[in-house]
Amino acid sequence: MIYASQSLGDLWVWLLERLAEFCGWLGIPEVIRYSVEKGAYAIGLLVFISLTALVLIYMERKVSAHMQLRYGPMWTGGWHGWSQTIADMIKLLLKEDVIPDKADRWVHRVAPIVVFVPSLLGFLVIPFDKHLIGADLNVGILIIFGFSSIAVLSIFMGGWASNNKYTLLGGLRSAAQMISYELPLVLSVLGVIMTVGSLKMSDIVMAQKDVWFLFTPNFLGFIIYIIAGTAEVNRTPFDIPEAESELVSGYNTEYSGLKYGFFMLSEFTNTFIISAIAATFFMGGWNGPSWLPGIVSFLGKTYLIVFLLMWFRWTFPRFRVDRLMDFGWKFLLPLSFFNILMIAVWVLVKK
Amino acid sequence: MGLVLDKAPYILESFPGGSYVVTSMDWVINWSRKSSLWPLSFGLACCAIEWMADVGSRNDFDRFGVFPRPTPRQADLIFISGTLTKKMASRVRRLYEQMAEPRYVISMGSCSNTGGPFYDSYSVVKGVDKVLPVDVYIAGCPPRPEAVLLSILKLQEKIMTETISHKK
Amino acid sequence: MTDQEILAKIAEKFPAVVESKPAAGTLPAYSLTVEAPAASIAEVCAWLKSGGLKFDYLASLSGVDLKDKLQVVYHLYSLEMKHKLVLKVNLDRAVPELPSVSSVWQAANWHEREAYDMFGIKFTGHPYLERILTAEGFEGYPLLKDFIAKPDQYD
Amino acid sequence: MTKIFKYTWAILKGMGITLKYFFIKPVTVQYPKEKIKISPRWRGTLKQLKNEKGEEACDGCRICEKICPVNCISMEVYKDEKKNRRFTSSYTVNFGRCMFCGLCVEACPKKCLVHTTDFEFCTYERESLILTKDKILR
Amino acid sequence: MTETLKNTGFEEMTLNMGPQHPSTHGVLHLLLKMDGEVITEARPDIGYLHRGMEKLAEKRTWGANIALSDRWDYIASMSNNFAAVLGPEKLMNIAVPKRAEYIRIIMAELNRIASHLIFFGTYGIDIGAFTPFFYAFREREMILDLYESVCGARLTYNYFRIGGVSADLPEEFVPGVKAFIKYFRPKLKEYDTLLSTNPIFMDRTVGVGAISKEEAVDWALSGPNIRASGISFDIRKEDPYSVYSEFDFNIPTGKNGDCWDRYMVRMNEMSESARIIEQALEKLEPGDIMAKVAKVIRPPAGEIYTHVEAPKGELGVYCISDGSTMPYRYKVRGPSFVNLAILQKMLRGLKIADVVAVLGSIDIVLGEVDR
Repeated sequence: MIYASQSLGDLWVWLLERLAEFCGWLGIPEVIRYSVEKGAYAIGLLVFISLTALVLIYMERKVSAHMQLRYGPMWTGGWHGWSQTIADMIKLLLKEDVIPDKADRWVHRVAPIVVFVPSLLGFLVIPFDKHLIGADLNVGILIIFGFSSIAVLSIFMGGWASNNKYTLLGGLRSAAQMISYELPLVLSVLGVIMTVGSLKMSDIVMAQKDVWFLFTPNFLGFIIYIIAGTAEVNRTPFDIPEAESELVSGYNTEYSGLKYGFFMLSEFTNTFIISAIAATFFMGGWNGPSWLPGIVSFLGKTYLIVFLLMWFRWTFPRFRVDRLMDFGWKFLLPLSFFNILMIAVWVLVKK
Repeated sequence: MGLVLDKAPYILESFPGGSYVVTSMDWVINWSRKSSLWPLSFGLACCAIEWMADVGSRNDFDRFGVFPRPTPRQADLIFISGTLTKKMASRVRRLYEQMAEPRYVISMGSCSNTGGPFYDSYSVVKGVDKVLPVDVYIAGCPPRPEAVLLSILKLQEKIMTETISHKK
Repeated sequence: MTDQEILAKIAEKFPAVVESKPAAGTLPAYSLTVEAPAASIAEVCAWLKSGGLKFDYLASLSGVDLKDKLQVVYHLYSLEMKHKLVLKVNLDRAVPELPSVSSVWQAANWHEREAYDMFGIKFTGHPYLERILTAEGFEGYPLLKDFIAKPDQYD
Repeated sequence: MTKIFKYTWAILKGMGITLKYFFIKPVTVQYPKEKIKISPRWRGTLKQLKNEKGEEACDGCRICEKICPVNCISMEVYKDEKKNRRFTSSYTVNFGRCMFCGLCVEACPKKCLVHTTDFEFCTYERESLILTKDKILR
Repeated sequence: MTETLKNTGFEEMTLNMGPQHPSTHGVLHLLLKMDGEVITEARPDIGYLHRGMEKLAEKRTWGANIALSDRWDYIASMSNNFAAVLGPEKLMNIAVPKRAEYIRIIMAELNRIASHLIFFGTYGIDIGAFTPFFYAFREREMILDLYESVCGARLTYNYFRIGGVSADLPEEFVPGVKAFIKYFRPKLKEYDTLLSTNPIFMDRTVGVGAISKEEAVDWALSGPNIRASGISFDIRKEDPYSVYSEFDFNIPTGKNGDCWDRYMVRMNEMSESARIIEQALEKLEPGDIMAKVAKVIRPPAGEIYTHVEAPKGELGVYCISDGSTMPYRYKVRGPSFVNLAILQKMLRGLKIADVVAVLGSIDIVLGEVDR
């Protein structure tokens, strides 16, 4: 039986059980049942992702607007212009798709797809709620970081294929930046993994049932993670691959229409993933007050981090390229090593 | 997206009641286009400062979904905000050509309307319409930011009259 | 330093540099104005800057078309000694040429390019004497009094 | 170490300011719905006044036409023998060229040419920027 | 391409920055030769906004030239008006009424604040912080509202007249300015917290694009740019025009002449301007606003070079009159034009990210560069 107070995860498990019963009754093979189950989850995820991207873009515009003492989208129909992003997307969909004359046509075409697919796949291992996870792999977090490293490839592809000096510089910058910030990003999460002793997402969440890792010595790891994560998704103060005032629009300067839309969407889905990991690893994932459904608690935390990232973006100036590298290699990386050391000592002492 | 915009009206209109579908498609397409006019963040002269005032908090372009883009590829709208000189004319033309269809031009202020205070200068283009097809003209030198907002509303009205139908 | 002292100092070093008298019917000049011969302008300026007068700041360099002749006018300050000087050079309208002072004051670089662009005055020894303001392929020198703009496709 | 704290503190203070403004009511004036009060001195489009008899006050002295730095005013004048004064048969202002400098209004000896506070002047064609007498004389 | 690679081992890249670029402040075109991200040679290419102002000035009457002067440095039109009226006034030997002088100074100093606010906002955007722009424009709108109430325009004021000003102040102006200054002072502190002392901002600007004293004089920089290098050169003090000698104000100077110094000089100048305005408001007394001047202005034949301290630097006008209603020659010494010339020297050896930091810190207006 399900009750209203129970979480979405429980509902999902209940549905799966009914499905299994139904299949067993009809004698449908296990493989098909499994595909239906996962397929339904995937479709649900796709809907969720597109909604998330729309909400995030709208949220970014509203947050920035209110920080800047203005209203943001208001006129486009609906309450406070909520349909703004939908209009943007339809327009981008119907806009002429320009491929520059001297561009590498195929790479130019493929790059937006390459940027979008990894960020989609990243969603598979994010635990939205108890049992509500696409694949609870025992290498969960590795999958996300593995996929997110592909994003750099696509940005570089896009930058190089456009055959424009600004995009090339943007691509090169992004390659340098993302590779150097990947290290502190992974190392900061390593502290949590050491504390828990597992790479599995659900284990990490369960370990925070009593106290979030944010309030343990892992706090330092959280800060490093937020900084490196901001850099990983190319947001101010680390938005040098796009650097509007320097490189026009960076790697996506030559992209128009739908392809640019993909770049934009992936930026926001990546932001969501980074925030979701932060929520999972440091803020207890779907753990929360018992009266609150797990997914609400999880999304609340995630959007809090997203807001934090937006807050950064609309407050700070941009780093300079070489300072960014200095900061990454000379400050953040040693700091994350120190963090690991500290966590190791803490874990030992606790035992 | 040639399939939707070019082929679909032909196919649809051959069916009975197809023109209704085309009309409603028109509405959706025009609504999306008018609601998300992304201008090129590009300024020429004095009017560019008033254009910036439009981006600013008091007048806030963003309320109409106007969201400046730095690159012409992603822009739908170009404001010719200021004096267009002969040296700049070919560059502006190129910028316009780099923009993806559909694209719109707003001529802002007297200088770009007709040459304005520099109507007898040896180096000023006497009206941007000699270089680009202009959709809306704004009078003023420079126009108030509110007048620029009004020009956007006017352009939105104009966009709503567009159609993908081949039966004119 | 008073105007007379400056004038005496200049006359001592360069006798060819004389105080310029305003034409009949014109107002008297507001600040000390001297005229120098075109050929020696670079030396005069170099001395004005490094000599005892220390005119280290070139405020402005303007060309003037006086119909019968062209003129280049230098407005100089001394930031240290707080005096100023207007230096004028008359040029032949047919062959407007004079040495560049861009090696004396870097600021002269663009001013001279502008004067070249607007009046066709050639500054010999300028590192990069190209048109600076007008469009590519522009013909004529717009600030000359006899300049007539040719209408083109943009008019 | 103190440097890091100092930097962090400076960053946090900056973030505090943006957060403060996040909760303050925006200063935006929502233009088409609400309009800002424009100063009565605003130099908008031109308007000719009528005199107390209800006929046009302008007597065609052509001063505005002459003083206009951009030659955007043009008029034709005829003399009405009955009323013993001149009238304009046409009065055209090209607002496509007008630089709204206000010199014409200042120069008008009869004070019958004034600026309105009307700034909302957008058109689809360049020709409609030229206003003729029926639009100017109000 | 492969041959160059073989021969030299690296390839020099030419990057065209502008004329359409988000941070060239208009239509400046920069030709950059780069080795990777380091600039080996930079050449500003200007003239994309060349409107032939000096030629047009010879076809306009002296009065109409004031209207034209609004369009030189369109961010600080009041200062341009100031420069445009000083020359003919001196030639015609007009004594401007006291009230008009004070009004002029209030206007010019308010304009300095407005201009520096634009600098602050756009410099933030150049460096990558968008929000300061909106705060700066909020304050600027208030100044523009005050201007609008006086002269009926927001940007191209055409307010000064030869012999005075065109209109007297409306009633609400003086309290409005007082209220604005009271409101503005705390905001300056807020700007400092938000941007000036931000570590990232300082990292981007301190030590970048330094100009030494000698260079600054040699390239004849003026305004905040030369003051940032430590030279206290201000026309308001050096050669006081109007009634500036009556006021008590400091000239903020920098030390190293780097981007941060140039930025800070402007920020400090805003509070100094506010001081001047306060003093001028106190001295403001009822009286005439126009001297007795003939309707048709014909300055006697002669020539004069007048200069004012515009927000960007020394704005000089060299005008020659031949006794007619129009100037014979009207040369404008735009501070931005002179200040921009040093860019080719400063950029060498910097990174592309520094280009915008340096260019923004010089604070140019293309209308004045190209004229």
